Amino acid sequence: MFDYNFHWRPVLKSLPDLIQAGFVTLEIASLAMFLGVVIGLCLALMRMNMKGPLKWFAVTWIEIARNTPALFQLFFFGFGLGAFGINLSPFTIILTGLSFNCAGYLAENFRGGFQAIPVMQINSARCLGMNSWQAYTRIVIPQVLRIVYYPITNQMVWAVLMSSLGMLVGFKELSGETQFFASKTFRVFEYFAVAAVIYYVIVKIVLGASRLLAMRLFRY
Amino acid sequence: MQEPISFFTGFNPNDLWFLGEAALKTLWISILSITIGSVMGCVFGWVLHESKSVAGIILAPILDVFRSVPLLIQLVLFYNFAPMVGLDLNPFLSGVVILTFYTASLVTNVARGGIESVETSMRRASRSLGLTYWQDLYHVVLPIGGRTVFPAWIGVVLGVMKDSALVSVLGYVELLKASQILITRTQEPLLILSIAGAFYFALSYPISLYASKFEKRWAK
Amino acid sequence: DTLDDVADRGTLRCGVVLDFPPIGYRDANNEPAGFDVDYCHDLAKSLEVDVKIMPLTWSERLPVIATGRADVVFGGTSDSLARARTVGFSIPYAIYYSQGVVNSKSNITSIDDIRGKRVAAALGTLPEQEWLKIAAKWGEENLYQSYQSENEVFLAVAQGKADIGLTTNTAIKPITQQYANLEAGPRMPWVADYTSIVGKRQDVTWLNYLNLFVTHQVRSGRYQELWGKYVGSDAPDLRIPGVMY
Amino acid sequence: MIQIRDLHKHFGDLHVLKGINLDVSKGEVLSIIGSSGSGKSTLLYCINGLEAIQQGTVHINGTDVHAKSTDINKLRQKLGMVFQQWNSFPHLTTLENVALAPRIVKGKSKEEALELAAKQLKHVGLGDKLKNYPVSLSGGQQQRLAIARALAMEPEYMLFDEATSALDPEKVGEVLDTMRLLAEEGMTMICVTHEMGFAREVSDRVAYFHEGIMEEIGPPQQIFEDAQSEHTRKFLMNVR
Amino acid sequence: MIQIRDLHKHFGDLHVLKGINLDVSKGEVLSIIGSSGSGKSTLLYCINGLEAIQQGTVHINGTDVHAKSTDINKLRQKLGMVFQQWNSFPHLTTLENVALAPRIVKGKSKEEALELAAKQLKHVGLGDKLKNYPVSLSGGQQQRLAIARALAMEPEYMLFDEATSALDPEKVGEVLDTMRLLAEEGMTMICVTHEMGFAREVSDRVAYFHEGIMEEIGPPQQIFEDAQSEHTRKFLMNVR
Ligand SMILES: Nc1ncnc2c1ncn2[C@@H]1O[C@H](COP(=O)(O)OP(=O)(O)OP(=O)(O)O)[C@@H](O)[C@H]1O
Ligand SMILES: Nc1ncnc2c1ncn2[C@@H]1O[C@H](COP(=O)(O)OP(=O)(O)OP(=O)(O)O)[C@@H](O)[C@H]1O
Ligand SMILES: [Mg+2]
Ligand SMILES: [Mg+2]
Repeated sequence: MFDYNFHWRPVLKSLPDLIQAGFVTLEIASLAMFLGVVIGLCLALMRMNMKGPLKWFAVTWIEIARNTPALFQLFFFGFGLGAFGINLSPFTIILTGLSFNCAGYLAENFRGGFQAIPVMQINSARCLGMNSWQAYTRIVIPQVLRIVYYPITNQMVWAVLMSSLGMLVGFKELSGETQFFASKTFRVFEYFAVAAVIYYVIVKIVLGASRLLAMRLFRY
Repeated sequence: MQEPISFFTGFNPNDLWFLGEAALKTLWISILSITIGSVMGCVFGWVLHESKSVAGIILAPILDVFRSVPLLIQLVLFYNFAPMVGLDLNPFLSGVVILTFYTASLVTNVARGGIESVETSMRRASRSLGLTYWQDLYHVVLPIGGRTVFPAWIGVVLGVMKDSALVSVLGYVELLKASQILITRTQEPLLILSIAGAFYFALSYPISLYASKFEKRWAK
Repeated sequence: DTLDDVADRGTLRCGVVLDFPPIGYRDANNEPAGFDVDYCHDLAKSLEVDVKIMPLTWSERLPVIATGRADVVFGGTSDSLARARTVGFSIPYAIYYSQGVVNSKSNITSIDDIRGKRVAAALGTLPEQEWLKIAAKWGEENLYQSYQSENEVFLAVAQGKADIGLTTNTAIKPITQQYANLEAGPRMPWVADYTSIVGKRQDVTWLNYLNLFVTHQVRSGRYQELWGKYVGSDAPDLRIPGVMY
Repeated sequence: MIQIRDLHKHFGDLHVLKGINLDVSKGEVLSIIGSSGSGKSTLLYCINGLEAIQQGTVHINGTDVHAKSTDINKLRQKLGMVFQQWNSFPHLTTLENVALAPRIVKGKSKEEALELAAKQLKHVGLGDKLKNYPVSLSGGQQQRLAIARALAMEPEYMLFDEATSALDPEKVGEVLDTMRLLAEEGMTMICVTHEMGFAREVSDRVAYFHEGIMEEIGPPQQIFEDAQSEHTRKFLMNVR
Repeated sequence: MIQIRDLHKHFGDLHVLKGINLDVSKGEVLSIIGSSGSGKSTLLYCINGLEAIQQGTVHINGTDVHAKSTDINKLRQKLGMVFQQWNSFPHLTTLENVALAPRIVKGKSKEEALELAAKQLKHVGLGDKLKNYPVSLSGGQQQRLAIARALAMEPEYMLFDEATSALDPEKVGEVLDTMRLLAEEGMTMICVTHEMGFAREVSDRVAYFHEGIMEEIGPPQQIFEDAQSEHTRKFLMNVR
């Protein structure tokens, strides 16, 4: 049955490099998430409160991000934009692609969060004499963040997993690095198995950290 | 000595047919893995709900791995692993196997959520009418819980359909791979990516629209 | 062994790389075509079996043999000793030189002009490995980009993502015809690329058969015929003077 | 006849029922009152086997509810139950809601079941809502639907677990009226309730539960005007 | 003093308030009763400017609430309001709930605001819950928290919109007691309520609303024992 000899030695030798690449993965995912949260919040507010072109801009962004494959979006930012003479480095391609995608998904989460806050909460705040800015920043947004916290965590996990597409646009995060080593030594299975373990660990760390953070942030 | 033949030819209507065929392949691989995966996921979800201790200890972590390792890595790993144990799987079958398990791992959570969304008092009510356990599950839990999590399930379906684009790394000529091939040959990235994107959008958007309508209708 | 397996199965599973015009590419009907593809057909004909063409990426060529998914791979595979630890090679069946294809704006005419420029190659190819040695010497590894396929390399150079793409002399002509802004660049300083047919390492009888096949292709004039058809000049001599292979 | 002997129920460490002895005879209407958490609902669940018990026995017409050999699904057909939360099946019309169990549990034909269902719905005053889905019913109507659904199994006993306490004050009356109707028709009923008026007027006996013990049981006027236990008097004072 | 003159309110085609005239003087307790949908809540929203009006005027201490030039946020500080539900801010402790508005609206220092908040919480009987989050409070406690929060702005008027109707029957009493306390302390109050006992005992006047019209207003005994309007009598009969 096992007509295949495993060679683990080269993999172990390049383990430090792979772990290093794991940090690159974490870094790109965090960066994309940060941009995604900021843009997603704006898109959600635009979709809910604006009319005309701004609203349609937000709707278009959100729907394209949610209804086409992430890999497609990456290709678009890679070779698609290249046709316009806009050339992004692999790092920028993966960052814009991931942020674009995350922003679309997060925008919908935010929208759901805003809609889940009873109108009475705003009314209560207004009745105390707060103006609408105060009511939004002090009462609504903190509660929305609480509601979307777990969706954001999930999205962060997604961002980590999706960053593996970097390998297909020539960016050397964990998958790209793994593929590079694998192509040198042809030990594809061994290398990708180790990469899988590292991804698993990263995901668990992300989830653990978010749980710890939640415990500090939300005491209610 | 002959003239070298021309290797690059422009976009022709034939290529639309080529893309269309590839879109059908995307659809086919998605339908196959979503169907099998959903059935498996429902069974797993039920197992996890019913026996929180025994099966959960084995099943839950295994399913968790499918959710914590990038699909891309899973595909490459499995594609390279299968022949080692004597399975001669082509890219299509490898893709189906991994996408199926991936779907199942996602649907498991959905299904468990569905079962748990049916309040105990509802289940007690049906049992108190004399319905057996299985009658209760089939006539009460399935329709009521199923409806609650239907939008979540649609989310999984759309996700898997989009993620099926990753099977292209195994060389399966689905929609995205086909467009890559055409880009290579015709050097018209923008046109071809737009067509592929439109295909995906046309597949995904109406379904997601329907799901959110459905959700609104039952939100009452 | 593989020879019996293939005869038994009645199909030859033949891996080729289709990102490598004119050696392997897709024609206007999006069907596989090229020098390597014809070689697959020839090999199958010699075995009197059907052929199944398996399109591969550069980096898949060896795993596909190591894990037994394909019987044989044509695909411009250089017979490096490192690779020979994983898979088996026949005698060389074609010889290529590495050459750059440059963006006309990049002003690269010699190897030294490449300093400080962005270099692209396909992942897992010989040019990539050789270039990375030079880049390491120059301390310019960060300027190197790797792509999933040669075609993406050309596209990248044409779109200006990279200044020079490393490829094979055979590809230069069709590429420069296709892209107005691409030109032939300098020859790469490493030795010629002797490419062999890849088979399972342990399977000596199969490798013997492949050696015989290569010899017969040359003897019958088929080698020259196909080379002339796809590349368009005299086929290079496969023998290295003074060495018995 | 329902016979409960020395019934004990634990939830983990929590001792919820501490030795209940109670007989309910045919045709009797028993109301159970007591403050929240005193174990009233749990008692009902133990009677129809929705909760397992740790000690004691419950017999219905001589059959031991908690015996292994008992076909509990069959036994439950004798016991209709209505809960506090409205549990109408939202995916079925009122008619289908009521017809479901007769069809799949009792194996009646579709026509028979629908006819029976229509009859029971008319009985509880929902004759004009046969095709409605539960969402379009008010809370009171949903509870009456739940009663009709239970009645369609032709039970010998009806158990009510605070059937009116999740309703708007305006809707309580219609449900109590339906329960009153059943009582007048001679149905044997155990009603856990917070409606003291109902308990007083309709019941044959009233039982007061306190922390898992049945502290007092007797005819309404005895409980309401001449309660023996300190707890009962205090409880009744607070309620009204 | 609150003066309402010929107030009309439309929601699209729906004419919800049809010419209300009402004066509430300092120290008065006014209860508003009436069936669901009669416009009681809407009136309160029009009084503190949460809803725009289509015709008429509302003056608070002589200031026109709906005039463009009015600083509504400032005016609202005079008007405390307690809703039926969703009053407490779940992400803040009770203390922070109460201290927030004095700090950011009135610009008090943190210490001052916290001190004031603690005082008001003690006032409503939540002195021992200062560090709790609202989830851990019962419904009744949450409503008292809402009252304390409104009081911390030192309002001249308090508006209650069915402050007890989402509560368990057992919890209603504690909130009504707090409202009673306020009334005794001389707070001017407008209470939309379904609690007839409260309306009767505590109010100086009771107003009955019917389909957007204030059909009757007068001292409690007049409304409850000698109502002029047919609607009022019918309504009171149904409620109890
Ligand atoms: N499934 C359960 N697991 C653990 N504890 C439970 C469970 N069901 C009920 N309890 C506990 O058992 C005790 C009695 O509950 P029960 O529901 O019988 O009270 P009750 O008298 O019906 O109260 P209420 O009037 O609030 O309905 C309570 O302390 C409750 O917390
Ligand atoms: N924001 C709104 N948009 C449209 N219609 C509204 C809105 N708010 C209230 N209404 C309508 O105005 C009418 C009066 O509503 P209001 O809430 O004032 O009644 P209410 O007397 O307070 O009733 P309840 O006792 O149920 O609270 C109702 O018919 C209601 O449907
Ligand atoms: Mg109960
Ligand atoms: Mg109201």
